[in-house]
Amino acid sequence: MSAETATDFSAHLPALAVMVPLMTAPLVVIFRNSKVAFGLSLAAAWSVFGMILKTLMLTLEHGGWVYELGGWKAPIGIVYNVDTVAAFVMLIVSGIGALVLSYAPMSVAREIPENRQTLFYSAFLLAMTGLLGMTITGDAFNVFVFLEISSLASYTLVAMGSSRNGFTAAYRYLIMGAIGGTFILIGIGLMYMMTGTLNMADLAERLPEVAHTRTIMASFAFVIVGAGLKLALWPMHTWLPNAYTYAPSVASAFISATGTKVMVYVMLRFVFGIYGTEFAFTELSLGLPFAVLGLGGIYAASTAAIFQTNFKRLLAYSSVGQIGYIVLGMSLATVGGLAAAILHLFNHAIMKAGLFMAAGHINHQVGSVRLADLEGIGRKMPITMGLIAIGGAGLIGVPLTVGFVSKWVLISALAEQDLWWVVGLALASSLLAVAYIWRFVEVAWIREPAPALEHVTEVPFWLWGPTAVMMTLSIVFGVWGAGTTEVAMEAARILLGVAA
Amino acid sequence: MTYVDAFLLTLLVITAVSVAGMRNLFAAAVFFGIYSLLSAAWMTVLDSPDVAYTEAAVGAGISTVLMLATLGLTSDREKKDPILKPLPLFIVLATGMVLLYGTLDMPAFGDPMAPIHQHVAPHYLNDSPQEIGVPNIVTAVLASYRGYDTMGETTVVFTAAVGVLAMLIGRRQRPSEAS
Amino acid sequence: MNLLDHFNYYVVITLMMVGFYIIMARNNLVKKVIGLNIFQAAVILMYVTMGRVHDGTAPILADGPDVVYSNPLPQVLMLTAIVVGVATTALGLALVVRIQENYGTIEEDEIRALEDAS
Amino acid sequence: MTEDLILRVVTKVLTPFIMLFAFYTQFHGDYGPGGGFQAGVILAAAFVLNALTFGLPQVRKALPDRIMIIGTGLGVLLYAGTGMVSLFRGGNLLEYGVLDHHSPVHGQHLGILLVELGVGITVTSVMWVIISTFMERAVEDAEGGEG
Repeated sequence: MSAETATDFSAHLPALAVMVPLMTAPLVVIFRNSKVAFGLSLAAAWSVFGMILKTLMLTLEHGGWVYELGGWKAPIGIVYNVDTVAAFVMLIVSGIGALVLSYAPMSVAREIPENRQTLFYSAFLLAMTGLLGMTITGDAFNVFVFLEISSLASYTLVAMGSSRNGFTAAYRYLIMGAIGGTFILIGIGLMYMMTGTLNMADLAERLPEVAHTRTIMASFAFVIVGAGLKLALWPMHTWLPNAYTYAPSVASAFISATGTKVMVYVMLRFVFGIYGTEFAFTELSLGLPFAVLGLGGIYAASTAAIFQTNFKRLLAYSSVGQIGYIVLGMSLATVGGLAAAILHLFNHAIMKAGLFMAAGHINHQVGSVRLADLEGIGRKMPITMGLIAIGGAGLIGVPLTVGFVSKWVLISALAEQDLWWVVGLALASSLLAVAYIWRFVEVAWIREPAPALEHVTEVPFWLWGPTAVMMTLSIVFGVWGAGTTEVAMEAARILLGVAA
Repeated sequence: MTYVDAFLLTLLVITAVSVAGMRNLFAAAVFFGIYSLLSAAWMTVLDSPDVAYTEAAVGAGISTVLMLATLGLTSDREKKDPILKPLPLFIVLATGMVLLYGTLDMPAFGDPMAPIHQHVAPHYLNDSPQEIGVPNIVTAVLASYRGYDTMGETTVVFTAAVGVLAMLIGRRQRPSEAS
Repeated sequence: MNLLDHFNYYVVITLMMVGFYIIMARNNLVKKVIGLNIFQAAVILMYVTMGRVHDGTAPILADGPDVVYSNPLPQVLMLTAIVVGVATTALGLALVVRIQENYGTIEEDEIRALEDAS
Repeated sequence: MTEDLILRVVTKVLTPFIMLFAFYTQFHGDYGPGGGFQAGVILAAAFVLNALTFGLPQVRKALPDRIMIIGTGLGVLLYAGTGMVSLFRGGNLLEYGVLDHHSPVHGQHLGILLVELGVGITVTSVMWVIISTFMERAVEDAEGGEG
């Protein structure tokens, strides 16, 4: 494709969106000044967001396209598979990244030593590069490469929290992540062995011929387990709670909102885009195990969240539970179910990023997020508490929040399949969310302020502003949920390969 | 299957298993270096000089040096605990079973009719002289056909530097100060 | 079916499982990293093994006619995988150093005990 | 650091050859096994050998930390920059063919040379930075023990 005209040039946008953070990361390290680092990162993140917004609009208008890296046709070279699903997930990553970065400087200044701040921004950008790269790529092995970029950057980010438990959390995350990555590598290798190609579209074409072989079934098992480890699919989630708890606030907000989400997307791509619905859900009847794991995750993790004594840990367990809803939607393998899963990727990302950012406010003012240290904090930090209330309502699924929209779509998809007992279980699980949110509300509002909190004040605007934007979005997309639902439906149709 | 193959493979398994059993971590790290060199030797036998070269430089070189350096900073003895643990053993055996199950339909070793030798790869072997003109096809694929992957790989290396610096830059903390 | 057809794969699987077992079962953090390296090296061997052709030679173009070349693609992929492996190792070991400095031990069970105590 | 005369002499003699071999690996990668990655590792090994024999501060005089840290990023930028230049010359990202409008094959050669150089720079600097950071900790450890 030539770059003669402006419209043609927009075909390069996805490539630029990956290259901008990739090139800014080394620049940040070279300049070695935390203010310059912040400025460059922020500019990079927002420009990437703009490019991806444009890409999403183009894919909605004209459908997707294939971008050939190095000018080599698939399956000889690596290509990008630009479509609505990928653009939508990239929009989540870049949007959350940009907003979280806007909030970063004060939080980073408080939590990260001066001599490591540029490294922090660099690792943040690298994590973003990896997530964007593995979303957009149309090559199975390339997924692994960018997965490792984002993983290594995430381990680094987690270890940068000021507590010593951060190091063990990062180490366990690294070991589990490396096992997950290696499993995916084995799965891709077995697939490649039977088909001779790494390109996803080409794989999808050539796999049905060999789908009955035991080698392909083994490869499927490895890809699913590997991706499951990385996306913290219950009961393979053990690395997640500590990693999110001890990471610096900015990193918690970004990783929790995007890291596991992109892995879910990768799993969707492999299951629906490569192996195909027929193979995964008819031949191997994956629906039931996924539904069981999803529901198990919702109940086990939400229950665990109730008993946490640390606010960030509570949110982390809630994340594992919310991933359960996504997996439950996925297990249906219908347009409605997949749309619910994709929609919840987006909606949960907004809510969780906002909540972790709000937890960052508390950490900024109090220096701790343990519930025991936060008694009566509600009266001291009213704005933060209001924002947390909005996020909490979203997690429960109160109407007018994004959480309600995704639950609504999920429940209607379940009802479509006449799975009424699952509908009941999914609805009942909201009570658990009520319980863990109530736990925080009770500590923050009902109890008398602890003497230690006497001089605590609300955070400055530069911290609560971006969080407020995030929470406003969660209401905007909750009230006007039709738009995001339509995009998610379109994305689900593309993944399942059915016409509108 | 020649005697060289059989000899190398046997040695590989022996070194790997002895690493598992060793209590002395210095010895384990050095044995890992040997393991890495042996796999490099076998890669050469399998016609992959580039991979062998890299594995020898990285596995037996950098990785082993880093392990030894870490042991110098920590401790070189592993605490005694039971070698056989039921749950990990079960998980590992289950994983191994899935892999063995996978081998049942694999193309035979070295079969030129295997799918990977019939699709995509012939293009590299036949057309790269005209398209790229570099005799070492591994370099041609690495830097051009799959140059994007290699850019990602370079970024991974850079990420490792960022990570290690982020963790180890500046003066060390004493255990007494930290706890 | 000829057992020798897949003999190499059996060896590779054995190596993978030894490495995987070390990661899962050992308490020592450095030992886990060594196990991870054994595991990954075995996966690399799996790829390289599948790229081999009978009577082939390394994919560096020679002048002779009728030369059979081994498959270059798995080799390229594995160069990347080796690099990823060493990057992970470096990061993991840096973490181990910091854990030793903060906890005074690199045994998983002792660290857990210290974490529970704090 | 060692006082052993034999080690010091051998290191001095070997260093240029190791470095030469690294450059050979770097620039001969088109024709034989090797390339930027392997060359970077070998070059870094030469530095590490010197650091072990003559002490870390001695090597740091020749290779200041600042320069090496810039190197880690510079290689990535060179690689990505080559890709971007192709993009702005009318090709796709990393399409080296357009680097020379008259002869795509020549463009490919140029592109491969540049990106391999980028890989070499990054790998050399990163390996040195990582290992020297570990070594520095060990040195501090020894000093801490004495003081």
